[in-house]
Amino acid sequence: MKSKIMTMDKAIKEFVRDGDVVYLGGFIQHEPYAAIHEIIRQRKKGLTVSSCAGMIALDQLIGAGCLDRVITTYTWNPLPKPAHALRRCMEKGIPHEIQMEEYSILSLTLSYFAGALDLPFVATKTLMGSDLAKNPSFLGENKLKIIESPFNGEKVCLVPPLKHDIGIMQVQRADNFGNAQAWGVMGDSKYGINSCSRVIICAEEIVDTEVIKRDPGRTIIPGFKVSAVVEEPWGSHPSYVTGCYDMDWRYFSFYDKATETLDGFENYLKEWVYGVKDRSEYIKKIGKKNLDALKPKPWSGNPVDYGYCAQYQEDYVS
Amino acid sequence: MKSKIMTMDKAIKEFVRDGDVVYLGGFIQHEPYAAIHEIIRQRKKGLTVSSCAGMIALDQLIGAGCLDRVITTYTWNPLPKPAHALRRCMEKGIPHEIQMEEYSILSLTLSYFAGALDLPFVATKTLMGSDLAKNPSFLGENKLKIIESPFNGEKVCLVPPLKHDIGIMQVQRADNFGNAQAWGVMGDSKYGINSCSRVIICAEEIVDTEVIKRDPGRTIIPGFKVSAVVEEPWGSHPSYVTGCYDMDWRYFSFYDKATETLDGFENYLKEWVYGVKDRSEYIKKIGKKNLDALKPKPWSGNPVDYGYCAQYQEDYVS
Amino acid sequence: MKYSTDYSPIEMMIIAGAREIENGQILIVGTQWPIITTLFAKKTHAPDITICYEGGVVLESIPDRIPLFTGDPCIASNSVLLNDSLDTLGMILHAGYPDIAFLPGANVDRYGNINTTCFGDYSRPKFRLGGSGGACDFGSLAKRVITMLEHERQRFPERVDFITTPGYLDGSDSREKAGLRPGTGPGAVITTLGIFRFRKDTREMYVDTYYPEGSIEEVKKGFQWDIKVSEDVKVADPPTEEEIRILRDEIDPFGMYLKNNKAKTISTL
Amino acid sequence: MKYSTDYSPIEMMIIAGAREIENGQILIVGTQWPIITTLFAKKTHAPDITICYEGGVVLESIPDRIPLFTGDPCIASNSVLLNDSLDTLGMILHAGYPDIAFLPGANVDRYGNINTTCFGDYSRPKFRLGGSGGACDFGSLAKRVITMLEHERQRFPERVDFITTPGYLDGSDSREKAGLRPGTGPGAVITTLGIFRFRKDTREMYVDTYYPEGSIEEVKKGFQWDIKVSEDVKVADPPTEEEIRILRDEIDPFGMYLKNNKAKTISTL
Repeated sequence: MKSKIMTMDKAIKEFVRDGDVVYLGGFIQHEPYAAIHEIIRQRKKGLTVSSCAGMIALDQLIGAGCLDRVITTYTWNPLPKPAHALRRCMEKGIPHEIQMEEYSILSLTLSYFAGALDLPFVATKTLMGSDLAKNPSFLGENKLKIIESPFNGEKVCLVPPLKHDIGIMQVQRADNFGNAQAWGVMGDSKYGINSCSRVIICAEEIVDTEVIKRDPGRTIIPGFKVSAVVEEPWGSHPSYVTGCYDMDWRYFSFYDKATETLDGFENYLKEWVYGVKDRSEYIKKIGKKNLDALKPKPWSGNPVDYGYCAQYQEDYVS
Repeated sequence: MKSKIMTMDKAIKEFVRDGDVVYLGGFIQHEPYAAIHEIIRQRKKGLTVSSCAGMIALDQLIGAGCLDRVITTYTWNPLPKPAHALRRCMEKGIPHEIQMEEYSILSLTLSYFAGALDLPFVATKTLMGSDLAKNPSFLGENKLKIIESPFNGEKVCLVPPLKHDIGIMQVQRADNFGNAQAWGVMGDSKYGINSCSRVIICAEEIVDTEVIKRDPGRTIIPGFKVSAVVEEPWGSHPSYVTGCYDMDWRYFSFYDKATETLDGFENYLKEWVYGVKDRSEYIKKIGKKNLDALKPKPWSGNPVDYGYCAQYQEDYVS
Repeated sequence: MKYSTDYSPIEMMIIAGAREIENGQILIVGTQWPIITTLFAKKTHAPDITICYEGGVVLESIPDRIPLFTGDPCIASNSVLLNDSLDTLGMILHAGYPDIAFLPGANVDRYGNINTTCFGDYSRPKFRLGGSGGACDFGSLAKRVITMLEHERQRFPERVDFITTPGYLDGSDSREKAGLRPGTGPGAVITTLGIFRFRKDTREMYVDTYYPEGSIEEVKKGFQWDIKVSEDVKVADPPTEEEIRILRDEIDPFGMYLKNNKAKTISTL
Repeated sequence: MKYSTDYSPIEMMIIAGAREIENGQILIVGTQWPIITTLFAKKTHAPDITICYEGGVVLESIPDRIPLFTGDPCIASNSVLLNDSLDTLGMILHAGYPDIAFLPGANVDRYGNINTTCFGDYSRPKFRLGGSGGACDFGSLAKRVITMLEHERQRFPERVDFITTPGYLDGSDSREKAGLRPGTGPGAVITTLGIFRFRKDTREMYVDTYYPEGSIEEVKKGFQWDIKVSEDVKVADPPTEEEIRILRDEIDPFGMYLKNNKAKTISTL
């Protein structure tokens, strides 16, 4: 099998197209900030971005003008503070008007689940009664349906399968072929990333397939669904990757202050996105001392065993 | 918190009641044979047993007369040979007539999934057109519904949430409180075991909660849903538990021949179920040499890391 | 047991919230005040509660660093189950297990509806907030929702601008008519001024309890409508000295919640 | 390359099945003959195929012991993804990824419907078989279903007693009318006598290919209805000596499939 390893630059160029419906994986951890910055650098346009529960990824993509449409459940600077570029956009249409389709975490995760399995829809008891249900945006009639259950007549909410042209996610480790393993708080990520026609896996570490095969229960997406694998340590900074690095609270605090004004936001992009060539330059800019402070104390357990007998019992064979 | 550890005898006496709807966990591996034999020894009656894809568990429960109703996708001696007690029952009503509700693995797993989440139903494109869809048994009109999708008008099949009074499953390890970890081929088990009001976890090994917390991604059901924990090594024999013991093909072969006639089946129960007090006597009867032959060669991987920084970065705090 | 004479309204709110919890209960817990409140309860009178978070976390012990939000890295290595949102919002919350759902809120109205989406018009808001996250799921599905927020009058409009999280909607049986399950919905709103519950018939919020430092008049001024007061309105016991010590020194030693105010919720413009 | 002159009908069937596979394809694979067929293909001309099993298994390599069924313990330590049925039957099969679904079958009829449930009346069968397992899902959802079974006349009734696994039902567009997706359904039936495919219009099975040892007459006698024969009916190439050597010595060294017949499927009474 051919290796799918490539640079971030090439992966974004080849697989993210203007106008795509893009899924951003990660539930706080695993958000692909390195890929997001490359999307901004390549000035992608007209994207619809779907992200269940992230930090400032949507804020940056909105502020940079890459998006026309968003599907999400919230966008927030985790301090918690409002996300400034989102506010400017929603309150004042800066840099341009966007449409936002909002769900709750459970209903959106069920929609990704339906998308990943290509189920016609899933029925739930959440969401009804809220103004989220009453205010569809660009999905219109297809955001959800409230019907009477054919089983018992009760009102139920049907959520549709959400599918995506391209999905991007940071993981702890992957092999050359895209078999990707991730752990920690997983949120919606497994279903979201499996609902995409093309997938870019950004990995903290590229491992031999043998490592994958020694613990195949960790794999969240099989390699055959993956288009590109990018080795990108620290790719989720300033968010975190369990066991690799902690959340950089100071960076979020800095981002909050830096992007409060439109000028400030533009300057942030100039310095931290347009001003660096790639993730390794960004990381150099963060500096070793700051990175060292984010390294976790180890917390690991007993490996589990997948063994079996290599031969059949003799008198069964004979 | 109070420990839920008890003997199999006590767990079955206390938590499995005549007439219960019982879920049997395990997808070939993890089938709770020790618990099944105790159910037979305690001569439970009138059970409805739901089991997605097992080996001879249903065959034994049917032959022993514990069941009135079954929900399943197949019952087969894995050689593959027909299951003799099942055949006698379905073809000749021995020991008494039972009703069997049959699904496919995907549709039944989706029903367990809906049961575990208590979703009103899940829509799928499988099952339509088959005679499984056209021949409901005791679930009648509630086995499934074929409707036109409110989203696009296409025909879709709705499967209902299946829930159970009691679920029983063998796992690799659990703590005193029922936090249970399992790995390997999982099939329907995670959804099935989470769709039960009461749960008995049978564990190859009881571990300290610290072991669970060192790899919490392995947990398939949280302890608060569990009623009883039974330490029962070899509890899935003659089937297997990944990393603990391999499948005992010779025993299945023996069972196939031994139970071909009704007399043979009764003698099998007398010798291997009624004739032993508990699992440890059964295991003694299998014998050390035979058990040793089932011990797997080890196959384990790198432990994964869940670490984080114990303190906040200083200037974020200040 | 000695009552404290040196505590803040925030500390009183946290302790009042914790008192709603019985040992052994299953809780699903939102971000900010609910986190510190439930961990405090676990540290004191309710050590056997189970704490669930929306991203797929089941905690049975207290992390050695207090989480600032429910996706905080420190919860990963202290949980007994760690997987995805269908494990907690699905197989726990939608399945009906939690005894209480704890939520923060920007605005709460007369029928316990919560707004964390926007102030003003949804399509062109005056102030855009974060959105639902899992809050709408908590409010739609949980048997007993407890909302915790700082008590400022602008947070308590008669009707929220946007129902992010359904409470009793328009009161009476409007919640059930919308399709939400009977036996679910708001149980209490706990603020820095008091504890507010809901009438069984009209489902309207009323003053159940106020704090020893306050008065009924002060409490009533905290609402934009004429809130009713229970005939047997109660005055809460103050926190004990020991409770305040545990809260400050053991639960929040870095002062993330109580001193540095990293958890303060957005109210209005 | 030398053709073998010493091979069994079962070996010919396996090799004919393997020839349907192109390198790089995604396969979802049922128990018995499909297992050895797909592993043989992976060992020979199609090393980059991905093999998926119903219990939650994705294999990219050949286990060092041949699985006897898709839940065999030996697959756990050779897979690249190992989880549950929603991972494979759901996120792979229902999602439409497999190029081919390989199934065994007890009975197959004129329109490719498969019976693995019972002979005779469903409510009181003459012979009760195992049931669907995942077979109904394969048949309902896969783009191209290939069924493999030993060719005995009693296995090929004009109409099966019970449709466990839908083929083209009553032919023409009856499959789509039942709600199954367009572009899915039986692609071929491969037996110990030949390869049978389906007409695009009537969806009826016809004789596409027979094996060098056989004849059209013999093949036609293997069906309980008057099966049509393609105008350009083909004769398969025999296996090569190298293919037979690999199949026997490398794929099935313990003889589980080829000698001990542990995989033989039930046909009838």
